[in-house]
Amino acid sequence: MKLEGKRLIWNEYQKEIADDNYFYVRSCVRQNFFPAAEKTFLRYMKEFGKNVFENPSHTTCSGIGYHSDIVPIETAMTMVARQFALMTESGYENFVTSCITSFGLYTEILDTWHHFPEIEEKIRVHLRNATGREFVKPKNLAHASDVTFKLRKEISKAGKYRLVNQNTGEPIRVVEHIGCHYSRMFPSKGVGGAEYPYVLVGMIEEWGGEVIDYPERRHCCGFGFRQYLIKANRGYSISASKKKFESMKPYKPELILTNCPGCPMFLDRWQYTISEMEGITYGEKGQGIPVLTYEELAGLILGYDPWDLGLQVHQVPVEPLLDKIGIPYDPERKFLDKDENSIGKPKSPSFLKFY
Amino acid sequence: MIDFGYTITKDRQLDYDRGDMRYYRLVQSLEPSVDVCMECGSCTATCSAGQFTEFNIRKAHTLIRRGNTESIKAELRKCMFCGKCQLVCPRGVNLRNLILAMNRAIELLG
Amino acid sequence: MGALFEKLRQDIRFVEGLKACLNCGTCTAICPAAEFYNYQPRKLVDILQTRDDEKIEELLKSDTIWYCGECMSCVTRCPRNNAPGLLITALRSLSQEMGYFVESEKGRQQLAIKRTVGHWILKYGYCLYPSQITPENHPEQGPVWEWEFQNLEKVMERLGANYQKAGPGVLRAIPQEDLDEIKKIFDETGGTSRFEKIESFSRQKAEEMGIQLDDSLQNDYIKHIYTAVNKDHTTES
Amino acid sequence: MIKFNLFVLPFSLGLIYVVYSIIIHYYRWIKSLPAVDKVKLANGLRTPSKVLASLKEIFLEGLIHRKLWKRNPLLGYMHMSFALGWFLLIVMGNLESRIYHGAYINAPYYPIFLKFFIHDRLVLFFEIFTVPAFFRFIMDFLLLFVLSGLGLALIKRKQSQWFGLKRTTNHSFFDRVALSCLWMIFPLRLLAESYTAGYFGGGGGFLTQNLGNLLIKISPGPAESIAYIFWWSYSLALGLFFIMMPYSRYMHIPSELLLIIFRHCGIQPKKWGSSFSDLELHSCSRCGVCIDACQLNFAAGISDIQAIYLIRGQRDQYVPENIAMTCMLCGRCQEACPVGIKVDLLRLIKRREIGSGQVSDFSYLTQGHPGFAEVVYFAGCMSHLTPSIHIAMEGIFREAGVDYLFVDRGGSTCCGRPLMLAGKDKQSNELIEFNKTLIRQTRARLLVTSCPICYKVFREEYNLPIRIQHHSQYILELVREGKIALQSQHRKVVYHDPCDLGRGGNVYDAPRELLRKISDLMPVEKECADALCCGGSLGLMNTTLQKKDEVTRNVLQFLLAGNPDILVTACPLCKKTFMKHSKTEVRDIAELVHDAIPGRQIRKIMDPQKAEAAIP
Amino acid sequence: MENSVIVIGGGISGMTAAGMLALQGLSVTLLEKEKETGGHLARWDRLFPDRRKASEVLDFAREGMKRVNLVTGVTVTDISRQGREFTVVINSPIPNPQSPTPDHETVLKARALLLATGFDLFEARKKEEYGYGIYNNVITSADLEDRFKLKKGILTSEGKIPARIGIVHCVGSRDEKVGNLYCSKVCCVTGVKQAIELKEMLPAAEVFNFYMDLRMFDRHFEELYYEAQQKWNVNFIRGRLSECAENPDGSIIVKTEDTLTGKPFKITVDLLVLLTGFVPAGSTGDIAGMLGLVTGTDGFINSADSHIMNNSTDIPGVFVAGAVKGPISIGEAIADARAAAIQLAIYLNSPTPADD
Repeated sequence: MKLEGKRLIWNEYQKEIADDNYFYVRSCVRQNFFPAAEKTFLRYMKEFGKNVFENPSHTTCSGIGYHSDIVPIETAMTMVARQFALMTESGYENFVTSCITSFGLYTEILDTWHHFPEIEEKIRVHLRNATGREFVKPKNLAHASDVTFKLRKEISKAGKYRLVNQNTGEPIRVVEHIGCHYSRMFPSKGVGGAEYPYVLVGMIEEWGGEVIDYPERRHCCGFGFRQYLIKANRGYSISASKKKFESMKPYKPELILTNCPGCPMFLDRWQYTISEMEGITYGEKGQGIPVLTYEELAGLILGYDPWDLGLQVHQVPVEPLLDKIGIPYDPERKFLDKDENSIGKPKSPSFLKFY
Repeated sequence: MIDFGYTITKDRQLDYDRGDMRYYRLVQSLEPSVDVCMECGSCTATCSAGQFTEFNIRKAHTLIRRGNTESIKAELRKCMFCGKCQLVCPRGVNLRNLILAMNRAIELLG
Repeated sequence: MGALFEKLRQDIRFVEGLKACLNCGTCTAICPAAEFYNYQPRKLVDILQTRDDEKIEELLKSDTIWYCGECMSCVTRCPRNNAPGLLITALRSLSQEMGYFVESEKGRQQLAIKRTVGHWILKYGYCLYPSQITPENHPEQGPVWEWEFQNLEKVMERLGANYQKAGPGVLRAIPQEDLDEIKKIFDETGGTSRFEKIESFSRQKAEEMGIQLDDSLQNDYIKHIYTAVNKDHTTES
Repeated sequence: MIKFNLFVLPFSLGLIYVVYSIIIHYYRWIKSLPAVDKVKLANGLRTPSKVLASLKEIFLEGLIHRKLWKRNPLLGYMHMSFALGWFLLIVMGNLESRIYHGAYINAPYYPIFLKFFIHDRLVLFFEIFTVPAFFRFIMDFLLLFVLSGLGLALIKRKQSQWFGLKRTTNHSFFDRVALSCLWMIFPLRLLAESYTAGYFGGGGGFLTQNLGNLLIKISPGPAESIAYIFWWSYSLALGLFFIMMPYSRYMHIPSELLLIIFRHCGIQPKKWGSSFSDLELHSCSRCGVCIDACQLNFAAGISDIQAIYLIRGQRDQYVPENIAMTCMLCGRCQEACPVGIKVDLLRLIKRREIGSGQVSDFSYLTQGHPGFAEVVYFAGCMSHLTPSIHIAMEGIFREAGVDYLFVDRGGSTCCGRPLMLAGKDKQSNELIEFNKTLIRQTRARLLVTSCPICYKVFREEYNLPIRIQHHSQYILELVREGKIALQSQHRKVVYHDPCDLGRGGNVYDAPRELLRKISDLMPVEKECADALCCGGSLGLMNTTLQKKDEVTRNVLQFLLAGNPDILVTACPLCKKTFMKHSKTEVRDIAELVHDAIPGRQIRKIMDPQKAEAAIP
Repeated sequence: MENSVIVIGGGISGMTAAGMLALQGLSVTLLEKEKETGGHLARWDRLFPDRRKASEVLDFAREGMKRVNLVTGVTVTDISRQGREFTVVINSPIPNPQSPTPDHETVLKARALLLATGFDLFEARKKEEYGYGIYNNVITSADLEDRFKLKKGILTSEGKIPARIGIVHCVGSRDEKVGNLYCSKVCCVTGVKQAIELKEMLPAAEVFNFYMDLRMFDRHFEELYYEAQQKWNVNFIRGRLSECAENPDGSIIVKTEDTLTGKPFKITVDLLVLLTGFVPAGSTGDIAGMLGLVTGTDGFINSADSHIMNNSTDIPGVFVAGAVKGPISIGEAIADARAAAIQLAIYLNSPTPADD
């Protein structure tokens, strides 16, 4: 593998990312499964003096509904238009999404409007009729990971920890999973393009980790919308994830870093499910491979408390990783509530090592 | 083991690295002309059995070439041996004997 | 070229998605669905290319169009700038408009999605809602989620969410007037009528199949479509 | 009193061995005959006429070698001199020995080595008409007769073409040993007898006595012991020959006798093989006639798969698959075989062994009712690749106003013969049954097919309750009945006999008669029973297209020698095969007939659909 | 300046045309940007379909150039036209007595121009998913020709003899994703030729051609394809490569569809050869700009008429030959160059050309 070859490609995909004053829209999946991740994002943005505004009236973009085909495209477009309208009304022009599905949908819709202005017009009418709102298209559209990527050096400077095994001094081996809708359809809209996206790689490199490329790196996590939403289809979803795990296993990854909100949930939960179905685990000594979102990883680097980052709601325990990097944590507090009271503990899985 | 209500399915991909090439090698030795097929499909188009059932002789021997004999073992039984395929083949592949060879290979290698 | 093909051409995604296919198969090569289902985007595009209504109707009534996971990997690869992934979305829309979706096992599942995700969008303003992701329906979410689910408020609070409360923040309660706007948007843009179509066609099918279906999530038909795998979707027919 | 000497042992032991092994073989062949055949044999042997007929044939074929005479006098004489000459030597020798030995039973070696034990005085010229002298003369004469054959055999090695043979057999080890012994026997006998006669100054005939005297003169030394050595060698050669016999081609001598008897008793070879076939295997004299008859040999240079090698392999319990599979099953060698062995059947038996291991599945065939008609027309798979044939046939049907049904218009379910040719008879039955029901359902009284391959199998395997005709026969009938009038185009045509129609179905005259009505039929070299195969045969399993092309080109040389305007055949497969290489127009007889229907062209134009097309 | 012609581009087309023109007694100057003439042909070891040595053809062309005034290592910076005379400015010394100081611009005059600026090879890096320049064992067909020429044998980057080699057709051709809709025409037969050569060198190796169509358009090409199958047992898989990945051992995982069986197809190869197609030469665009010549959307020069005036352009006195007009084989290029030479000579000999 020649890294300079990749660098050449990365240089060709320099994405423009706004500096400040972001209008932030949340992700359904992230809010459900990794609530603290978004909180963490806002926290470090604040610490770096960035202005991120959230309008309480914003809603889902209906992307999951759209991609499971119950929501017509006009409806999805108008939902998106409404989000833009909220941005316009709040006086912002830099749009930042927490969700990759949304990011993909926004990008796709803006592209369609660009090629078919009549459709944009039609949607403006729809929005007007339904809500009386008007919108200006965002000047800059970014995913929260783009913004974090932009701040990677600052985070590294301000950081307490590096992605290095404190015992061996070796860099932590990380595989990245980008999320299909980040740049598959529009390579130029993603940092580093579609084939060798740089957005996560940039963070990992900057924070001292070693990125490992593996054959099925580009493969979808298997969400496939309806393929997970319906129980009968989940065999497809888990099979796809398993293909990835099998492919990365020989490279002994110590961490999976993800971009899209859905992927970490699946890569995390499917490790558990596969272990329960087939007794297979992919990490060292019966552990799984910890799966983190970029916000959580940034938080760790910056020295935030793992339990404030919500790492306790990962099914694959992250403790082995924390120990390697040398991040202190209090096992006792892992499952306590806000006021440090016990609210019980999750059951221990049959195979995955549990802490 | 917990029942989740679904199972992990096997990959449909043709994985050449895991293919079983014994059949093809034997077939090749029994009927070397298999190699000059250019996959035009004339044989399948004219096939007598093909008018009654989905029997695709071109695909069948191609699958053997790809090391995936399992999927066509039953298929090959549909051939009537009429020999039309042989007459239309633009590359002179000896198709009747090829089918014979494939059946033979399956007979010998199981 | 027939009526169905014309309908498809009304869909912008179809126009964007189908130029001219040369059957190179690069889409199938990269397609995750092709690996686990008896499904080849190449074949699908080739059928559409025939513009043959008979074949298209067959397609709209088949399981074939429901295998795709809409990851759009095919879009990255196609040397002719076709987008099988987009074509699928157009086909699925039409299949639901025409009521063909109830003819296939996978298609029938749309009702279950409509009654969950569709319902949640309008009710909560979120595509997913934690109180609805029950461990029974989602065993793979594992013991941690089970624990989380049992102590939802507390855990959400611990993780800094603003669960079901006013103002900004994670899982905040979205103001009613905003939810009303969403409803209006659905009425205005055909979202609502799509929902109604899914409902009515499904009811007909349920009757035809003689399986009980009511407005709840807890009925035989929903259970059936949510879990049933009565045919082999993997090996070639 | 019986005389004895040690040297007779080799001969005697050999003789005992060969007689024993022949008895064993005969016993096995007869014992393992199917019950019905055993009965036939028993009855046959009780019927003098059959026995006589057998003996006659044994004499004509076994001793005179009539078939070989017909083929080539030199070849015939050569074989006759050996067979007949040796036979008479034995008979006469026995009679002669009686003169010197009273008893009726005497040791078998006694007549053979008579001259060793008996050497009386020189017979003087005036005693020439005495019995002994007669015998001495006759014995020497017969010996000379045989030796002349031997001489020819030696010449044949070098100049086989003089004997009408292009390629001679490539013999196995045992054959070579046996052959050399055979060749040694008579020269050694000559030398032994001559020396003896010369030494004792008497006892020889015109040949042995004179040669003996000469030898004594020119070769000094102990003549007695030299003679003795030759007697030993003579006995050894005989003994060794006898021992070799069961393992060599010469087993055909005793085998053929029984085979002839079997045949005359009406015993037939069986589809899956029987002791009859085994007997046939042993009856092959490996004369090599089949090699020359085979087109694969003389047209494509494949000379190691012919009947003789198949049979030899079968006899040695080992046949490489390719020998069984490489054959057009055209039946030419069968026609030529002097022993009349059913070679193609032997080959099919082997193919069936190979083919029966494999299964077929035709469950996809579904019966729909074809409808009713007087005549059911089955074009056959191949005809669908030469549509001009069935189009012409339909034209003829319409012209003749026949109530017909084109039963495989949509495409055929194969007749089953191609599967049989591949040795998959079991599998073919399913197809046969399917087509039988189909044909029966039509309630037709007559089945017409355009494909000789189908024609053969319809007749031999279908046992349908209705008449079966190839279209050439059928059309001729229509003409005779005046259902269609024909007008000769007077084009020069040659006719090619399709294997399965000619040798396979014995239909030679119908097409020719038909052709004479509509054209000027020219004769060709090699026709009818001797006709060549087009090279497209479905019997040929594993030969490259290039080789097949060589066969086809070669056939065309014969057929087109007289520059005909049209090459006519009566088989879609032949047509398709020829069209690839023929510069001359190739047509099926049906097409030619169709064209010969007067005014057809005009009516065509009257036909509204076709009217347009006709307008220039 | 009478009857002087300037040929731009010293590839096989330029050389052939220049030679032909000189033979007709014209004073011909050939301008080549590289130090050596020969262009892409110089990189070839053996040519399809008969695998004769490329050097023979090259020598023949060089032979023919004896009377041509050859100027190498120069680039054209400006061209202008006054009536029937062209002024060409080049930016590097001409090796002749009255040569000014180096790097001084030189002005040449001519009555006719022949453009033979040819083509560039598609930049394989652009096909990112194939990993050229990233995966060590992914090379281009041109790289492979270099290795054939060196006669040092074929090894993987790990120095082992490849047991399995893949050859990928249509890299940079027939691909809107890289903006090239056209077919590069000669890659198919090149792939088959190289497959055979690889089998000659490594009989034990398995060779796979991944193709969309096999366009064996010229004489003896189909026969070469036949030979590859029949004699060399080269495998042909109909499916466009989707993506490659690298194994820890440096071997390459190839993903495609075997469209002939309708299944996703995965195979590991030790060496992957990309058949890179034609793109218009960089200089073609510049010169077309200077002259105001029309190029197609594909960037190749449009001749005055694709059938009957395929060597002329809309500008009187400006002629075109060879790959400057699009993908073309060596043999065709030579024929085309000769045709162009004749057209040009006729133009010069006509006292008052219709187009003046």
